[in-house]
Amino acid sequence: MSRESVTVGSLELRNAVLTASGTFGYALEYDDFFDVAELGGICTKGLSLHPRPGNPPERICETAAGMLNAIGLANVGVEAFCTDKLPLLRERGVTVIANIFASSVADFVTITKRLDAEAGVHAIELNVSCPNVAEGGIEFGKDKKMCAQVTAAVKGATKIPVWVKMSPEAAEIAAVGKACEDAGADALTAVNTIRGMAIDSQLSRVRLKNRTGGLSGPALKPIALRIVWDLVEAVSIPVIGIGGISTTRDAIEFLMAGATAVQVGTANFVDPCAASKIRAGIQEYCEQKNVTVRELIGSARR
Amino acid sequence: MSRESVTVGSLELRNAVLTASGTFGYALEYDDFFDVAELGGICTKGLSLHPRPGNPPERICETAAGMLNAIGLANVGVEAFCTDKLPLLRERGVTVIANIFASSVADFVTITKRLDAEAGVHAIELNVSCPNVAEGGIEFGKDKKMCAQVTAAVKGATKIPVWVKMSPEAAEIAAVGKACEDAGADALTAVNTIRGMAIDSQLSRVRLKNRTGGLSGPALKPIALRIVWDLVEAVSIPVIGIGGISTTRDAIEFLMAGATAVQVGTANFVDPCAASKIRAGIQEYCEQKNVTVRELIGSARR
Amino acid sequence: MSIDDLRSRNLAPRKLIRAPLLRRESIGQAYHVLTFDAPSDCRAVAGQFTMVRGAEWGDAPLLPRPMSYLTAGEAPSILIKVFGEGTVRMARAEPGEPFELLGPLGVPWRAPTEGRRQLLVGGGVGIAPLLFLARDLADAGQKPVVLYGGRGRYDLPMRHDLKGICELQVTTEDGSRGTKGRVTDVLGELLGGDTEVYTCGPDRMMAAVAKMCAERDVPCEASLETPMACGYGVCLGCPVPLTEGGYIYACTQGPCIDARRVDWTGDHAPTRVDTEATS
Amino acid sequence: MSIDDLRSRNLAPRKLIRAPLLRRESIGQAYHVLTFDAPSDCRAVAGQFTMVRGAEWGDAPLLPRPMSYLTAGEAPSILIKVFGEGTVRMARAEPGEPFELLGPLGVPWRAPTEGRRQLLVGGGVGIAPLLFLARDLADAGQKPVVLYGGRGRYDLPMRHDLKGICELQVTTEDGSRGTKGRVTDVLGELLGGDTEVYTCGPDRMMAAVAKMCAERDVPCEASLETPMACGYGVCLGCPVPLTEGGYIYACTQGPCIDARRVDWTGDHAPTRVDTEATS
Ligand SMILES: Cc1cc2nc3c(=O)[nH]c(=O)nc-3n(C[C@H](O)[C@H](O)[C@H](O)COP(=O)(O)OP(=O)(O)OC[C@H]3O[C@@H](n4cnc5c(N)ncnc54)[C@H](O)[C@@H]3O)c2cc1C
Ligand SMILES: Cc1cc2nc3c(=O)[nH]c(=O)nc-3n(C[C@H](O)[C@H](O)[C@H](O)COP(=O)(O)OP(=O)(O)OC[C@H]3O[C@@H](n4cnc5c(N)ncnc54)[C@H](O)[C@@H]3O)c2cc1C
Ligand SMILES: Cc1cc2nc3c(=O)[nH]c(=O)nc-3n(C[C@H](O)[C@H](O)[C@H](O)COP(=O)(O)O)c2cc1C
Ligand SMILES: Cc1cc2nc3c(=O)[nH]c(=O)nc-3n(C[C@H](O)[C@H](O)[C@H](O)COP(=O)(O)O)c2cc1C
Ligand code: FES
Ligand code: FES
Repeated sequence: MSRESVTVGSLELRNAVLTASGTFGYALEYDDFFDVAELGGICTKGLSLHPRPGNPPERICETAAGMLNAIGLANVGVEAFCTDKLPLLRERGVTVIANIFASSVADFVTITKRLDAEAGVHAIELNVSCPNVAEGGIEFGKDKKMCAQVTAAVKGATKIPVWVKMSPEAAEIAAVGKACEDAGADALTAVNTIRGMAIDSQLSRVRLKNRTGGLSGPALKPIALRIVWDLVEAVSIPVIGIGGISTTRDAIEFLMAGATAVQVGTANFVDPCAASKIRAGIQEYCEQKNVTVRELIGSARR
Repeated sequence: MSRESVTVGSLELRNAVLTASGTFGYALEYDDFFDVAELGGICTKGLSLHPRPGNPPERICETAAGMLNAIGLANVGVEAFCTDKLPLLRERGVTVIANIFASSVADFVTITKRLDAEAGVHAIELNVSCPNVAEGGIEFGKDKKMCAQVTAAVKGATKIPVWVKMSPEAAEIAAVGKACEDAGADALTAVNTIRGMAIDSQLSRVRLKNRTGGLSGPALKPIALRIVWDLVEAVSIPVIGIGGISTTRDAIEFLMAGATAVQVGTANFVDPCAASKIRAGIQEYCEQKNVTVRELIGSARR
Repeated sequence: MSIDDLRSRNLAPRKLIRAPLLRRESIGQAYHVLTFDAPSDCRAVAGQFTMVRGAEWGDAPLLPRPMSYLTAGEAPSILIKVFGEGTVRMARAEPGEPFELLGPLGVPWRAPTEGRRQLLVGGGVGIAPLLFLARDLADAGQKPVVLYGGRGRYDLPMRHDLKGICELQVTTEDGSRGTKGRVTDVLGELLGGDTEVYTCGPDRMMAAVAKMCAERDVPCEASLETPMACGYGVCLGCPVPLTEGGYIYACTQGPCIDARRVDWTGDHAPTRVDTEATS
Repeated sequence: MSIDDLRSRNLAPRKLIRAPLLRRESIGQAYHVLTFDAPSDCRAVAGQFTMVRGAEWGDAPLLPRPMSYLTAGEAPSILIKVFGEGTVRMARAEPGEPFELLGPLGVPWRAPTEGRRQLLVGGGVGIAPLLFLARDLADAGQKPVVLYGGRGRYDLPMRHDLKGICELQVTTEDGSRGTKGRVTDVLGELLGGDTEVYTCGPDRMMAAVAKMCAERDVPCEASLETPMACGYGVCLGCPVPLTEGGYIYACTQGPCIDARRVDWTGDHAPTRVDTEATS
């Protein structure tokens, strides 16, 4: 095992740095920037059973050290993903985590089965926590029974490892995490965005067409870090940390809190090479300190 | 009624700008800066039945566009407040909102009765949502039954208007707000801080002694604004907006979202005169646009 | 250079460069030209844009700001109008301050058609990609017509740079320069059968221009303005509604697009209340 | 000025002033003296501090940084050591950049005692309030002893300013200046029965100095360093544990305090890993 590699359940990742769903497209947009196969993995934009156009504009707006988005899960649909995107990713040796979304357990299972038929999907990440769609979305994520039900159903439909993405809005997030673990989840990813809103005081109107949007970016980091810590306490499956990671230091903080890997999200918008730089930064840090990434994991808990 | 005044239940406030509990001491610390009687009101540091020394250091740390605090409700206790602080505030004509905290319904009632015996307490704000103490605190705030129970008990013990301060961590915050309204609350204040944590990657250790602390400041603003909007939707009593208000614009956004008044918190640390400047800023804005503050309230909803 | 050369250019790969500010020229209070000292030749084409951010901004403001190239080359430049926090910081930057520029991004202006007369219709800061195009056309031996409108004389930055290279016609709402009125009051006379229009400016202006062109069957290319987070196609934050239904993403399928395809009744760019211009 | 004058000074009211940076002097890579152009006389007393923030920092970094006054008057100054984001920004600031300074804050150094010999023990950047005190003492006709320690020669900013006004003794851990070792290796010899000690520097240094003084029954005044949010007593973020139990708040009941009262075993200031000093 290399100094950089980490293990998420049965899946060994080249390194601990992944990119977060919805902030990295389908990873095919990066040819000009860097070879995305160098990353620990990439999470696709959330895939639904059928293509979705997404919400009407405005979909995004900036807030203090963060942003709100209400994309509404615009995506090409699982079929187009499997035929148009996945073969290219496979060819390039990219570690692909398919982030999926549905408004019923049955649809979650159908999408899963479609992905299961393909080679090159290394894990499936269940987005049970998107705050930006009318049906489904966050409702699953706040309720531990529903979360467990989706997890169990998806697990039953595939041999691909299943990660469940936690909503920071669940009041008893540790209990939700535990329920997912019990239902067979291979890992938890935390966190998705928290709903916020913005008002344009000059026009006296709400900024986003969807009214609310999910808060991401550095503003979210302290909350995400707390939730990751609590989940690591509560479950024995790996937890993958997300939320405002922009620098090597941020990533190391999540690892020290007990995350097995991290996902870089909004930072990709500021610098398309952010994840690559963070990966290199962690490597350099580990060389300087003569530790492995695995040794960093949870070191602030000891 | 002046252009600036607003009405919170039976209480008419000079203007819509108050200061948030725990960020303004007992308002006697401002003699060098400005006359705090000019404000709509001041919320005291959270008062408990007995004095509390608070948590061991470190209690605070900075985060992106925000800060974490785990003060642990250090305060002089309700008795010392009534004998040492309140008379001075009364003399100066300050509108005083006593923020109170207890770990049992009985103690909430005892504190309330003590305050009820004094002149010059214009409202009591129930802190059922402090994330930084082991007992009580946020547990009340997340549970609508417990919130309602505390509210009803306190209402039964005083004629002073009772405001209930909402926790942003409640999963069904609108339901909690409604329960408080039904239990007799005169107003809701929203929001308190959300729990976060920070890690020092150089020392590989948690920054705050209490591990977690409450996130406040501009980072919190979009979440607070969304919650205020949702509460205004859910209840017919006034909602007072708090969370990251640093500028006149921020305050106006909360008013436009439907808040009847606002509280300035962390911004006081950046500038002791922040609340006074915001008050003046709103006045100027209203003069320029030839509107009253009351007309601003909820204008983004229309 | 000829029009054929303009038509056959390849788009350069996108890259994030770190470049110190080389010069800042203030034009009135609200407008500034920022010129950067690029580490290598920037091969942007007229109509493309760059995502600009001060390398020392820290966590707030967080996102880079989309800005059209005013010029490319070793010292690429942008023309900014001061609105909010990001442009306020840009307007205060001193030479030497490091910036990050991601680019060149987006679909440039459709190449001009041999034999047609190019009519460039701009409003305020929207002149940036049009001036770039006008220079290209002048280099290719054309003399485009530029119709340039603003609220007043202070809302017409770069108009002196336009003088030599085009037939310039100016309108101001307050009549302080050129014809009193809006560009659309003058546009009708200029829209001959052999014209093709390029427009950039406030949304409502572009919508009106697009409508007049469509009525007269004159080709019209518009440069879209929407909020953007990434600028390179991954956030899906920049949809623009189409008349044919659905959206295009302004950063990768725009910003330059056939104006007839755009559903101008759909909200995409936030209406901006102009607080800081003119003086 | 006499010692009596030093004893009888009233503290000035606290005020938030906006002051442009007048001068910035870099000392090595890690230290800078920032001098501000105050709108009126700053009547800070040695040992007091100010909360400093760039007026154009925006939302991040959010909080002002506590800094001891190095000098007061019309051009008050501070000595900073670069650690994190706030001090990095201060170290980059150019003259003219506006700052906000809240002050004067806190309890100053206890007034010196007539007939005692003042011994000032400082480490690194902790020299700022001690240099201020040494100047006052020199003005009052005293010649204090200053014991100044650092890791190496580059960790002793302002030592040249001390030379004329005190008996200066220097220690460095690497032996590059003065006695090789720490201040505590030398302190013993200097602690006579008529001494009184003032100390400011890293926590561990102050703890060791306080202990040696307590053992010899020498009065010792320390200037505390803790994170602060407000600096004026309302956030309750700056508690320092006392030997007698409970806390004092460093911003209003400190930073200067009788070292015997402090429970030096209790964590209050974050241990700081020094990454950027020396060179
Ligand atoms: C392709 C393209 C080219 C552009 N070219 C130029 C140019 O050459 N010169 C120029 O001055 N401006 C140009 N703009 C507009 C410019 O991007 C905005 O004025 C700028 O982002 C406002 O930032 P701010 O920080 O000043 O304002 P703020 O209001 O503080 O911005 C807050 C956020 O909203 C976004 N935003 C708000 N309004 C707009 C808008 N109308 N368009 C895009 N984003 C917005 C910002 O990018 C930022 O993320 C262009 C926009 C696009 C999409
Ligand atoms: C009364 C007093 C006087 C001081 N005088 C000086 C001085 O003259 N020169 C000087 O260089 N430094 C002085 N300091 C320390 C100085 O305040 C910190 O070095 C500075 O706040 C670090 O900010 P930063 O942004 O560089 O670091 P960061 O680590 O980015 O700071 C993040 C946050 O932590 C706080 N913080 C972190 N470490 C400390 C610390 N050790 N002390 C206080 N706050 C901390 C900061 O204030 C800020 O809120 C003094 C501190 C106090 C309390
Ligand atoms: C524009 C945008 C789109 C997103 N889309 C998705 C999505 O499709 N599926 C999902 O699970 N999370 C989605 N997210 C959430 C991110 O994956 C991530 O959990 C969140 O942004 C927090 O991380 P960050 O602060 O690093 O951005 C999206 C976030 C953003 C900003
Ligand atoms: C240092 C600190 C102490 C606080 N103490 C209290 C408290 O005692 N009682 C309470 O109800 N809220 C307390 N709060 C929460 C604030 O009143 C306010 O709800 C929160 O900080 C969000 O507002 P802001 O972002 O404007 O600071 C405290 C906040 C801070 C930062
Ligand atoms: S701006 Fe991100 S997709 Fe267009
Ligand atoms: S720093 Fe706020 S009370 Fe001391």
